[in-house]
Amino acid sequence: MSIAVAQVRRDFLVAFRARADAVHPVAFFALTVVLFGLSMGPDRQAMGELAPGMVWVLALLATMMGTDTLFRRDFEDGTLEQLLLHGRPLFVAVLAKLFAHWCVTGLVLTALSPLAGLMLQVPAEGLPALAGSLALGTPALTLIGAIAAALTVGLGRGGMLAAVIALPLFVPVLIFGAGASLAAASGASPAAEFLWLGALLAAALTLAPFAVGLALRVSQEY
Amino acid sequence: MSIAVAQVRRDFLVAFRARADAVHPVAFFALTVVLFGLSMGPDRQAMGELAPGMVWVLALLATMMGTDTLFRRDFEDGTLEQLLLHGRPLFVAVLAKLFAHWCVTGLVLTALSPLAGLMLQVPAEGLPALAGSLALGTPALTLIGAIAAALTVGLGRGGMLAAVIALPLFVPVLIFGAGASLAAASGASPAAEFLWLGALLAAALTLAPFAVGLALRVSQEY
Amino acid sequence: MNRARRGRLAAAVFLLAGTAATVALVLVALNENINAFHPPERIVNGTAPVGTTIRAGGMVTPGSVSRDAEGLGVTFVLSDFQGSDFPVRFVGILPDLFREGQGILVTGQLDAGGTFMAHEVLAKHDENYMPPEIADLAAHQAADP
Amino acid sequence: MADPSNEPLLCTRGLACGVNGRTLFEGVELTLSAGDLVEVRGPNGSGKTTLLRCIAGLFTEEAGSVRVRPPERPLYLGHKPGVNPMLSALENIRWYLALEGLSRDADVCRDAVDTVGLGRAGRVPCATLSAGQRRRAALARLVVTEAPLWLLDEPFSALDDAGQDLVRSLIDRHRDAGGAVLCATHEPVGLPDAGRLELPG
Amino acid sequence: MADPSNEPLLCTRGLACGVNGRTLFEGVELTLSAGDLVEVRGPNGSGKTTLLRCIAGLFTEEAGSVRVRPPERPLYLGHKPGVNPMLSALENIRWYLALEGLSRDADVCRDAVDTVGLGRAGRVPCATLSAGQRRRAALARLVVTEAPLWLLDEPFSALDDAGQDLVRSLIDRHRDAGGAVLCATHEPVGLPDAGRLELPG
Amino acid sequence: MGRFTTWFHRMGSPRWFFDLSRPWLVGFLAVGVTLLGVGTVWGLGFAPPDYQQGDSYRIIYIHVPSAHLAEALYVAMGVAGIVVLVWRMKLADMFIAVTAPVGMAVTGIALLTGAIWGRPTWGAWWVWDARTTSVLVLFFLYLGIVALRQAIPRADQAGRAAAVLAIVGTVNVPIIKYSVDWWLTLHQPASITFTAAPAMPPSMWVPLLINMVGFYALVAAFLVAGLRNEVLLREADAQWVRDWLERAS
Ligand code: HEM
Ligand SMILES: Nc1ncnc2c1ncn2[C@@H]1O[C@H](COP(=O)(O)OP(=O)(O)OP(=O)(O)O)[C@@H](O)[C@H]1O
Ligand SMILES: Nc1ncnc2c1ncn2[C@@H]1O[C@H](COP(=O)(O)OP(=O)(O)OP(=O)(O)O)[C@@H](O)[C@H]1O
Ligand SMILES: [Mg+2]
Ligand SMILES: [Mg+2]
Repeated sequence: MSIAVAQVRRDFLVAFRARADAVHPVAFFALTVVLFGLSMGPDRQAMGELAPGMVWVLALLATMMGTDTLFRRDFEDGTLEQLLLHGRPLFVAVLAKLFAHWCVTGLVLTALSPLAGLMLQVPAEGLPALAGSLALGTPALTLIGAIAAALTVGLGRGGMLAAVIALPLFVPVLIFGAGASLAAASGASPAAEFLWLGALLAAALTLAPFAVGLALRVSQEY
Repeated sequence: MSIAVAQVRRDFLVAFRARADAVHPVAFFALTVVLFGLSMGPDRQAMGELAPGMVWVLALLATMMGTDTLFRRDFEDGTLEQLLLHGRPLFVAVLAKLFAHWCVTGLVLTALSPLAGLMLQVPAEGLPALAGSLALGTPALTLIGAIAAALTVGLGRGGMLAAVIALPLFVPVLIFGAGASLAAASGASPAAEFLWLGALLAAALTLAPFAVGLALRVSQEY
Repeated sequence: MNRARRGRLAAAVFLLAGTAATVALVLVALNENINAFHPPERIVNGTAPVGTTIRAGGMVTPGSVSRDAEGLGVTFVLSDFQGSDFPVRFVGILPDLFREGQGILVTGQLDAGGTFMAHEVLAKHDENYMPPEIADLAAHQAADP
Repeated sequence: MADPSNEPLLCTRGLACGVNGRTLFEGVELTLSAGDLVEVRGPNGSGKTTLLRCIAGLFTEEAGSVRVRPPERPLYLGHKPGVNPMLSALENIRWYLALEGLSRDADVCRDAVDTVGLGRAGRVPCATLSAGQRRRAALARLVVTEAPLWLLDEPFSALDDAGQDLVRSLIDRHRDAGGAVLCATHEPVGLPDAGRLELPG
Repeated sequence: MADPSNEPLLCTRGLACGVNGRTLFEGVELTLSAGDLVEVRGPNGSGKTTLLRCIAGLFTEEAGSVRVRPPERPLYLGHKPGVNPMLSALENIRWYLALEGLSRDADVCRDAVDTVGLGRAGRVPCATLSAGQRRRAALARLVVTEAPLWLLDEPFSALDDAGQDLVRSLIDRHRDAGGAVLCATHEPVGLPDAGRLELPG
Repeated sequence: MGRFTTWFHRMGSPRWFFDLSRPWLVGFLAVGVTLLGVGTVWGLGFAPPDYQQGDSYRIIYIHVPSAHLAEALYVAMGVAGIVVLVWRMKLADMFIAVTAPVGMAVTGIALLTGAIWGRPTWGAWWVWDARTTSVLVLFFLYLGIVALRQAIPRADQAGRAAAVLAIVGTVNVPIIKYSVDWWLTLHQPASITFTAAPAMPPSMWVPLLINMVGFYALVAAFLVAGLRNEVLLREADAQWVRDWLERAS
C-alpha cells in the first residue's frame, strides 16, 4: 500500500511543480469550448441541441491529450525503468499514478463541465447528467488512454499515435456518455446509459492496470 | 536558396521515414470527425448548419497538434542548435521547414475536408468554400502555431502550453474561415471572408518566420 | 556583397513585399461588407434563404408591436425606413431596450409566408447617453423645429 | 545483505541477444558471487547496454538464460539517470526508497544526497542542474539501495574527478559488504580483482 | 582557412554568465589564435557548458563581450549530438553541409562517415545506433566543417578507445590547418601545448 | 547604445527603482482610493439615469475604466517587451511579470461587467461579436503570458520569451479598439473620443473620468508594489537586498 501512497504523493508534487503542465488539459478544454462557440455562426438554438455531445467530445480530447504525457516524461528521464524494476505489484503503482493523474485532469474537467455546457447553450436540465456522465466517463477514458500511452511511450512520437490507437476504444464510452447527456437535455431518462457507463468503468478499472503494466514492459524494448 | 531546398528535402525525408508520425494530424482529424458524427444524436439538420464550423475547429485542432512536434524532435536531438548556428538567414530555413510541414498536414487536411464535410452533413454548395477557406487558413494556422511551438520547445511540456499560447492567435483565422464556409453553406457570398483570410495569411507569412526565429533563439536558453 | 548583408537585404525585401500584400488585401476586404446579417431589403426581395437559420436586422416600426393576450408571444415589424419591412414573431423575454424605433438584431428562420420566426432578439444600443429630461427636450426640438 | 546460501548473485548461461536478426553477442556465461566486480568492455555498438538491460529484465534475450538470485532484484543505472527533473534530488530518492520498500527516513535521504556531493543543489528541482549534477542525483540510489547486484552502464560519464572517485568508493564499499557489480565502461574502473568481459562488437 | 588578418579567432573580455541571479563565472578572458587548444576544466555544475554555449551564441552573457572573428561562425558540438534519428549519418551530414553552404558532394559525405568509423552503420537511421555510434555520427561534422573555431563539449563521452583517438587526431589536424579548439572536458585531452581554463565552480 | 549603457540598464535599474519608488506607491494608492471613492459614489448615487437604460447603465462606471485599462496594460506590456528584447532592461522584464496577472484580472472584470450589462440591454449574457470576442482573446493572451513565464525555470529567459509573446499579441489591441467601427457589432461605438464632443452630458462623463483616473492610479499602485516585490525576489542574492532586509527587520 505504501507504494501507492508514495506514488500518488510524488505525482501530485510533480503536478504542483509543473503547474502549467497540469492545468493544460483543463485550459485546452476551456479554449476549445470557446472556439466552438466562436465557429458556430448565429444559430444558438441548434447549438444547444448538439452541445452535450460537443462538450463530451471536447472533454474526451482533453483527457486524451493529458494521458499522452502520463508516462512520456517518466520514460525520458528514466524513472519509468526504475518503476518497472522494483519488483512489487506493478498494477498498484500504475493505479496510483492514474488516480493522481485523473484528479488533476478528469476531475477538474467534470467540475468545469456545467460552465462549458452553459457557454455552449446546453439546456439547464441537461447539466447534472452532463457532469454525472463525465464523472463516470473520464476515469474510464483515462484508464483506456493510459494503455495507448504506455504502448507508444518509447517511440518519441507526439501524442498522435496514442490518439489513433486509443480513439476506437474510447468510442463506447463516448456513445454512452454523450447519449446520457443528450437524453437528459431533451428530457428523457438517462438511467440506462448511466448503467452502461458504470459497467464500462468497472471493466476498465479491472483490466487496464494490468494491460498498462504489460504495455510498459513491452515498450521498454523498442 | 539552396538552404531552403535542402531543408525541405530533409524534412520530407524525415516525414517519410516517420510516416506514422506525419499522418497523425490527418488521422486525428478523421477520427474526431467520426467521433463528432457519433456523439451528435439524431438531429441531422441542426448538425448540417453547424457542420462547416465544426470541420474548421477540428482542422484547427489537428493543425495545432501537428505544429507541436514541429521543432520538438529537432530540439531534442540537437539539430535545432545546428540550424540556429549556421549564420545564414534563419527565416528562409524556417519558412522551408514550415512549408514542408504544411504539405504533409494542412494540405492533406484541405484535400480531405470535403469528405469530412459530407460526413457531417454540410450542404453540397458549402463544400468548395470549406476546402477553399482551409487552403488559405491552414498555412496561416501552421505559421501562427509555429510561433507558439518555438516558444515552448525547450520546456518538454506536452503540446498543451503551446496550445494555450497559440489558440488566441488562431481566433481570427477561425472566425473568417468558419464564417466563409458557413456563409457559403447558407447561400451567401463568402468573398469578404476570403479576402480577410488572404490578408491574415499574408500577414502571417510575412511576420511569423521572423517571430519563429526569434522565439527559437530565446527558447534555446531555457 | 557579403553573406550577412545579402541575408539582411533578402529579409528586408521579403518584409516589404509581405506588408504590401497584407495592406492591399485588408483595404480590399474593408470595402467588401461582411454579411453578418440580412437587411430588410434582402428579406423582402427574396435574396435571403427560406427555412435555414439566419440573422436579420432593422428598426422596430413605431406602432407595429402587438403582444399576445396570453403568454410571452409578440409580433412586430422591422424596417429600414426606406420602404422595406417585414413582420417578426418572437416568443420569450425581450431585452429592456426593446422599444419602437430601436435597432434590433433577430435570429431565426424565414417561413414560407415571409414572417421571420425569431428565437432570439438582441437590442443594439448606440453611443448616446443622456438624462430623460434632456432626451425629452431633444425629442421636442426634433418634433417642432 | 550477505546471504548464507551459496547460490551466486548472478548466473547467465549461453546468453545471446540480437536486434532485427543481427546477433550482438552469444554464449555469454557470467557468474557473479559476493564481492565480484566484472567490467564489460567493447567498442561502440558492441552490445554492452543491451547485455545489461537484458540482465535487468528490460530486454528479452534471444537464447540462453539469466538467473538473478531470488528474491532480490538488481539495481540498474542506465544511460538515462532515472531522476525526475521537477523534483529535487532529495524528493527523487524518497520516491525511490518507497518503491524499494525501504525506510524513507529524512536522515537517510539527506545523508545520501550529501554523500554524492550535491549539498544545497540537492534541494532544488533537478531540471536546474548540470549534466554531471543530475548524474550525481542518480548515484544517490547506490548509496541507499539494498540490492546485492548492481548493473552500472557507464557510471563515470559526465562526472568530474571527484565524482569518479565517489563511484569507485561506492563500488568498493558495496563489494566489501558482499555485493557484486557488473559495469559497462570504456575506461578501466581501476579497482583490484576486477573481472573482464570483452564483447567483440 | 588560415586567415591573413591578425585578429584572433576568438576573444572574450570580462565574460560573465549567471542563472537566476547566481553568477557562474565572471571575468573570463580568452584569446584563441590559429593552432590554439584550450581545455575548459572544472567540477560538475561549474559552468563549462554554459560558457561554450555563450560563445556559440546560444546563451546570453550577463556582462563582458564575446568576439568570434567575422565572418566565421564557430562549430559547436554539445551534449546533444545534433543528429536526426530518422536519418542515417550520411543523410545527416548532407543536410549539415547544405546549412553551411558547402559542397554536398556524395564522396565528401561518404568519406566523412567512413572516417568516423561508422561504415555500414552510417547508412541506417541513427535511431538504431548505440549511444557511442550516434556520437560518432555527430563527429562527422568535424570532418567536413570549414569553421576555424571549434567548441567541443565533452567530445570523448560515450566513445570507446578508438573513438577517443579519432577525436584527438581530428583536433590535431584542425590545429595544424590553422584552426583553434575550445574543449570542455573532465579528463585531459592529452595533446601537447594545450592551454587550460579552470572554472572554480 | 554602447555596451556600458546596456550594462548600466541591466545592473543599475532595479535597485534605482526600488530606492525611488516607495513614495510613488503611497501617492498612487492615495490618489487611486480617493478618486475611485468619489467617482463611484457620484456615478452610482448622483449622476442622472439614462433616458433609455435607466439605472442599469451605471455599470459603465466600472466597465469602461476596466476595459480601457485592460487594453492600456497590454500595450504597456508590448512596449516593455520591445525594451526587454532590444536593451535587455531587467526592470522591463519584471514589469511584464507583474503586469500580466493584473491585466488578466482587469480584463476579467471588463468581461464580467460587460456580460452583466449585456443581459438587460442586449438581451443576452454573451454574444460572439467582434468587440467581445477580441476582448476574450485579450484575456487568453494574458493567460498565455502568465502560463509561459510560469513554465520557464530561468527568470531572464522567461522574461525574453514573454516579451516575444507580448509583442506578438499587441496586434489584437487595435482590433479591440476599432472593431466597433470596422464591423457590425452589437457593442456600441465610442461615446467619448478626443476628436468630438462626448455623446453624454458632463453630469455623466465627469464621474466616469474621475473613476477612470482612479482606476489607473490604483492599478499603478498595484504594479509598483508588485515590482518592488519582484525586484527583491530577483535580486535576493545581491548585497544591497540583504542590507535592506536587515534594516527592514
Ligand atoms: C462582455 C461584453 C463586453 C465586452 C467584452 C466589452 C468590452 C469593452 C471594451 C474593451 C471597451 C473599451 C473600448 C475603448 O477602448 O474605448 C468598452 C467600452 C464600452 N462599453 Fe463595453 N463591453 C461589453 C459589453 C458592453 C455592454 C453590454 C455595454 C452596454 C450596452 C457596453 C458599453 C460600453 C461603453 C458605453 C463603453 C465606452 C465606450 C467609449 O466611450 O469608449 N459594453 N467595452
Ligand atoms: N535550466 C537551468 N535552470 C537553472 N539553472 C541551470 C539550468 N541549467 C544549468 N543550470 C545551472 O547552471 C550551472 C552550470 O551548468 P553547466 O551545465 O554549465 O555546468 P557544467 O560545468 O557543464 O557541468 P557538467 O560538468 O556537469 O556538465 C549548474 O550549477 C546548474 O545548476
Ligand atoms: N532501438 C534499436 N533498434 C535497432 N537496433 C538497435 C537499437 N538500439 C540499439 N541497436 C543496435 O544494437 C547494437 C548494440 O547497442 P548497445 O547500445 O547495446 O551498444 P553499446 O555497447 O552499449 O554501445 P556504446 O558503447 O556506444 O554505448 C548497436 O549496434 C545498435 O545498432
Ligand atoms: Mg551503451
Ligand atoms: Mg556540461
